[in-house]
Amino acid sequence: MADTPAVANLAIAPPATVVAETVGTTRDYWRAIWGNTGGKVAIAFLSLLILLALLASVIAAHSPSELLGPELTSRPPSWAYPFGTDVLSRDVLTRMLYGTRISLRIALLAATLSGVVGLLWGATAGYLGGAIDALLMRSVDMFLAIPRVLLVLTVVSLWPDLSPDGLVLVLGLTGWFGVSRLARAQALGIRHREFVSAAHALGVSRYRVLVRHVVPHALGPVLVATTIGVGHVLVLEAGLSFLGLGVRPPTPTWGSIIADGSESYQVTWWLTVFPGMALIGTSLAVNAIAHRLRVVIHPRQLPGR
Amino acid sequence: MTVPPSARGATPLLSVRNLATHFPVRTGLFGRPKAVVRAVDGVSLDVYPGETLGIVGESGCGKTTLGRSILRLIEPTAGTIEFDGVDFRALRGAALRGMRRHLQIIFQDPFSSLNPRLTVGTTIKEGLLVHRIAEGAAADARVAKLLDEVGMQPAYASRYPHEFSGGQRQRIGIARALAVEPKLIVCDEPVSALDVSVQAQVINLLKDLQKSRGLAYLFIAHDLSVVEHMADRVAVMYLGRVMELASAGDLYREPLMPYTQALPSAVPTPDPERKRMRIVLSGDPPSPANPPSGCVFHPRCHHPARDASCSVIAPPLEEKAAQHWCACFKQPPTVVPWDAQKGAGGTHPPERHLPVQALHQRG
Amino acid sequence: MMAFLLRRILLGVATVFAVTTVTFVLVRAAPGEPYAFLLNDARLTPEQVAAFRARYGLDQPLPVQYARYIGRVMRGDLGQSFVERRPVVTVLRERLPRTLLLMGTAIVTGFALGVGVGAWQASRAGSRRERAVGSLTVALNAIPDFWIAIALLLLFGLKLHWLPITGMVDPTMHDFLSPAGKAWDVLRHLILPAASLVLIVAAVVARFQRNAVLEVLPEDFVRTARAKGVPRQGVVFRHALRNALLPTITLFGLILPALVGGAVFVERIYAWPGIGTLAVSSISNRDYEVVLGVTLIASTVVVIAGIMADLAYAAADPRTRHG
Amino acid sequence: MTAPTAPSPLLRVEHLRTYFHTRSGIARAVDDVSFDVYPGETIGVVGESGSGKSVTALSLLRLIDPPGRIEAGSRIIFEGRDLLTAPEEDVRRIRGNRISMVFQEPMTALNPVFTVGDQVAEVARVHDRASRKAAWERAVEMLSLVGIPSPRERALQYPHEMSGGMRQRVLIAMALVMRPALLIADEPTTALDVTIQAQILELLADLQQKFGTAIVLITHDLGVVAEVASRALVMYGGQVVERAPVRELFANPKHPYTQGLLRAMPRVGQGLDRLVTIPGTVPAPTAWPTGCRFRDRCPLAFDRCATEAPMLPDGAHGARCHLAEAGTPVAFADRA
Repeated sequence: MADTPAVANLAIAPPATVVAETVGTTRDYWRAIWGNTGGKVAIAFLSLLILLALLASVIAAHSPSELLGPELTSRPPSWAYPFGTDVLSRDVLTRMLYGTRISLRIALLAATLSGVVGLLWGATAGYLGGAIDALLMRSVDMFLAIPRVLLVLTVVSLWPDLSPDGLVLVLGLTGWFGVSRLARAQALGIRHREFVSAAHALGVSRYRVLVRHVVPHALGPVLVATTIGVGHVLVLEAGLSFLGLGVRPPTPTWGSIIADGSESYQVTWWLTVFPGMALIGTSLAVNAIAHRLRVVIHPRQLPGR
Repeated sequence: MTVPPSARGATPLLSVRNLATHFPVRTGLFGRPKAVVRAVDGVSLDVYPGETLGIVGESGCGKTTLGRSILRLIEPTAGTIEFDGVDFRALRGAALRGMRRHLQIIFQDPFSSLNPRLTVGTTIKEGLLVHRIAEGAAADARVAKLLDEVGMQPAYASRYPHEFSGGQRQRIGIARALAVEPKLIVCDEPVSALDVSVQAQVINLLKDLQKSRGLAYLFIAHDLSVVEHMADRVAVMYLGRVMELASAGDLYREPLMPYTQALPSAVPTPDPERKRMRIVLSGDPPSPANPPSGCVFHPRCHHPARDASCSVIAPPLEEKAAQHWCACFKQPPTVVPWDAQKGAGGTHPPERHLPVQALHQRG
Repeated sequence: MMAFLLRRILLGVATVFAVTTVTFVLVRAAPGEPYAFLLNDARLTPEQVAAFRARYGLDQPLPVQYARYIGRVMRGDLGQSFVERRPVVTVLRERLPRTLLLMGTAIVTGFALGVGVGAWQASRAGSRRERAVGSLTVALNAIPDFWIAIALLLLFGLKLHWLPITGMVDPTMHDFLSPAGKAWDVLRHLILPAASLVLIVAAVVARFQRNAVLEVLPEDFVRTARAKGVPRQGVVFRHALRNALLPTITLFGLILPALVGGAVFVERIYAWPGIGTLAVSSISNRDYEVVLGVTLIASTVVVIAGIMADLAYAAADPRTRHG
Repeated sequence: MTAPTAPSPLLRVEHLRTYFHTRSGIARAVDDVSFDVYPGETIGVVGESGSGKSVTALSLLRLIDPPGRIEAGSRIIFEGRDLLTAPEEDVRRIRGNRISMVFQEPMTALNPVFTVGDQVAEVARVHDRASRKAAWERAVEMLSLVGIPSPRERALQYPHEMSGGMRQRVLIAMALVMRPALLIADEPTTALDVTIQAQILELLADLQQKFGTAIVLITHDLGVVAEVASRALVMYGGQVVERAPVRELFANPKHPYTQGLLRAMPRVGQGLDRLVTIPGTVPAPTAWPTGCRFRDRCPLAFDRCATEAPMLPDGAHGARCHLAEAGTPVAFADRA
């Protein structure tokens, strides 16, 4: 939110040679994440999650919609059913494994879609300026005024039979407004930097300046915003499913498993706790990575961390 | 220093006439401009091939805007720019981009003038590729040669800007400008961000390159001693206007404009023995959004003949001596008749005022 | 200042107008005819269907429908709720104050708490306790809003029985209480849903405020304050925080849309009879007029809050105050 | 400007070392700096960026933030007590009171959200526990003293409503509220235009006459030192490389670096075609050369310079150079 690029203040700090200035190459980002315990844990957690999701059909003992029988309804966690069973006697661990697949897929694809659309929209607006900028950004202002949850709810209610890919489209196309503002701010910030003037003075075309100088500069902050966006979509999709408006049952997602237990929180606590933990853990891991990525962009903001 | 013969009678490389660049200050309803900042307000000057025209002035005088307006990095509001016989302001699109290789620019800030994400080699090569001067291995060879020419190791081409000091970055910026083989380079305060010892290196480099390549410079700076050292002729700017224009020698020996007279006297010199007679100008330069009427310098002026007419009549830039132009009708000779001055409330007739002769005497 | 305000209000009106258009387009772009589920009722005669379509103008060409729709909205007519069989405006008027009570409480408490915690964190940056609080705010940011609400409900409602967990008032006792008793009753019902939102707001604000203050601390004017002998508390809480509060004002405008989303879940979980519950139930019931009305009213609230934030910023920053 | 006649110095700095402990190594920004300041004198500290002059200034008031640290063994004795061993609270009472500072950037050194009167008055409120009204009156008085026209109205303005020169006057007013014994001015005119710089330098000299304040003037501009200081320290690589009375320094520079600096400056009326340059750049403070820190750039360097670090001798005029005792030959010849 409101990420104003910080200018490194070296007034009291030792000369510039000591404060390492990062270029923002892929290697810098990777080093920022991997060179830190929190980052390593986050990467490991997400890798494990993705692996489990990919291998869901191999690992899982049951099928996600298999009913185990009336005597196995709402069973608390046990050795046979480590995460318990739900009110319809389905194995929660199995459903969670399959749910991971769908939840992560939606989150990653939708956030990427938002990132790309937002980057192009904002960088174009900021670099071209003038009437085009005004037009593009006023429309963003308008969309930002509609609370995203309501916008998504409205769309989902109007298209009741939305496939998971349709959901990706809805979530992705309602998530780029903030990203575009960020990209525009970046583009505006470098539009008057002297190396851009130098490129113009050399006779480089506007399109080439946009592609070679402006977009790469907006890429870092957009990458961070997109990473944070993964967490947002994950939680939003879970929320939709929790309200029964996301992915159609019986396809499991983390949110729909929580929803399955929403009539009896007190009794079937495992239906709330395990998917909740998965959500929180993933969200934390994604945020931790975003946080590490930010260090590359604003090296100064995090003293001693 | 004398004016090079080429500057007299020869055809100018760059000819700027009545150039104005105004910026709207948007505050009104619907973003309509309420006020206008007259950053550059009617500037005319010539730059001859191979010479250095210095532009001096304090911050806010419009010297940087002037440089960028001439290159059309900022689009001027009015006036003409003729470069090498071509009406530069009329060019559009590909024709404009093609012409740009002949006019280059070097910036003040060695940190913001290089894209931190591109290697030194890529930065220098950009112009070569755009203008199809060289490609592939030939381009790399050109980059190596350019780096060598500005006093850096060719191997530095694969490094990033942050690995270099301010002075080295400035050299890289110079190499980028040289790559497209320009005829004129606008040097926008190229040494003011550098330390004294490094500043001298860059000044010498610029002088060497001028000699070896026959470059013309428009050299913008606030530091009088640097400009005097670099320039053949100097234009003094105040509030978007040229107040005085003369050869560097004439200007420092016999400054006519009261503002120009005060400038060198304000510069501290590393000579504790020198007896100083200092003209301390009172007050701040006014805002270019709201310039004083008549002569824009009149509120701070110390000329003994300053009177009410100075706030009414805008002084024309007139030739007071051979090749010495000055905008002050209290400094004779003048084309503004005394009657006209009296009509505008004038009480003191023009008189020659040269207080600075005393300044240059050693005690 | 006046020009700025006027421009901002015009922009706000344009935004609300545009939102109205978007909702119209969404409804028409949706598969099938609007209200198809109503009209497909086998018991209806073709005449009845035609009458219905004529009544709602569905037989008119789209531009006419659009013009009528806009005209209707501008007159303050948001249509009828099929479920409640009342004008949508009446329903919204009844529910909006309840949601505003919930969100208002959450915003005021959340910002106060967040600013305080964030400033404290900045003044103690790097200490063990500060890092613990920092981890807490990070964790809170990662927890889905509906999950926080469920967790509080489980803990303080179902486990400890400290507070009521459904509705806004006690359904049996409320009418017999004294005015003070009534207020207390509402307050007791307000605590848990509001607290769920407060935690979310406070965590976001605290993280933001901490970084904002830390960003100001290396500024030259902070060094000036130290050099003139201002005590440390004065440096952080007077010089740095006063500056770092400015970006927090803009956060107010930014956080509101997210908070509306949070309110939808929280109201639903605690059965708080506000706009959020209405949104969810009308979506399930396909009560489109209500859905559109909710979107419109929520956007209007967001727009108004944005204007207020901008005004507050302009008033708080001396650099924008004159001009 | 008075010569250092008083027998006991106001400020005595001994073996000051300020290091920055960074990930890429220890940056020895200030490394064994010693000097005295006598009451009422103006001492100029000259150096280029990276010489350690600004870090020295901040160290004097203990305004160094981590990862910077003033190392053990350093002593800063002011009016008889060591500021480095005094409790933080005592040092705070000295800041802005007995010793005050003026910074380089008048644009950013004032808090944008408080009026200038408020910020000047704060000094009196902090150190004298003056009432709001009394502090305000003193602020107005100070603003008038530093030559701000119609100070009562100007006191109600915010920094952004003032020009750079006016803001620098406000900072000076703020520094002088308590009539300090010592004023540290860190590049007070660098960000200003020459005509405004002349006004500010004149103002500082006037106020010094009036209050008898000693001034440590930090600058990169040898010209400024020549005009206002009576003694000068030249810094390079975190060390004082030359100390001399100003006339001596310019007439007879002993250190090759000082000689180079003086010749590298273009001067009006000099008429040289090429400037004399000092080759190379300042090395990183994490990696000073062994021995003499200037030796890589010094045309006179010989074997001993690499192995043995030269010392700064006592006395009025001395240079940290092996050749200095015998009188350094001219290191950088004019190539006109």
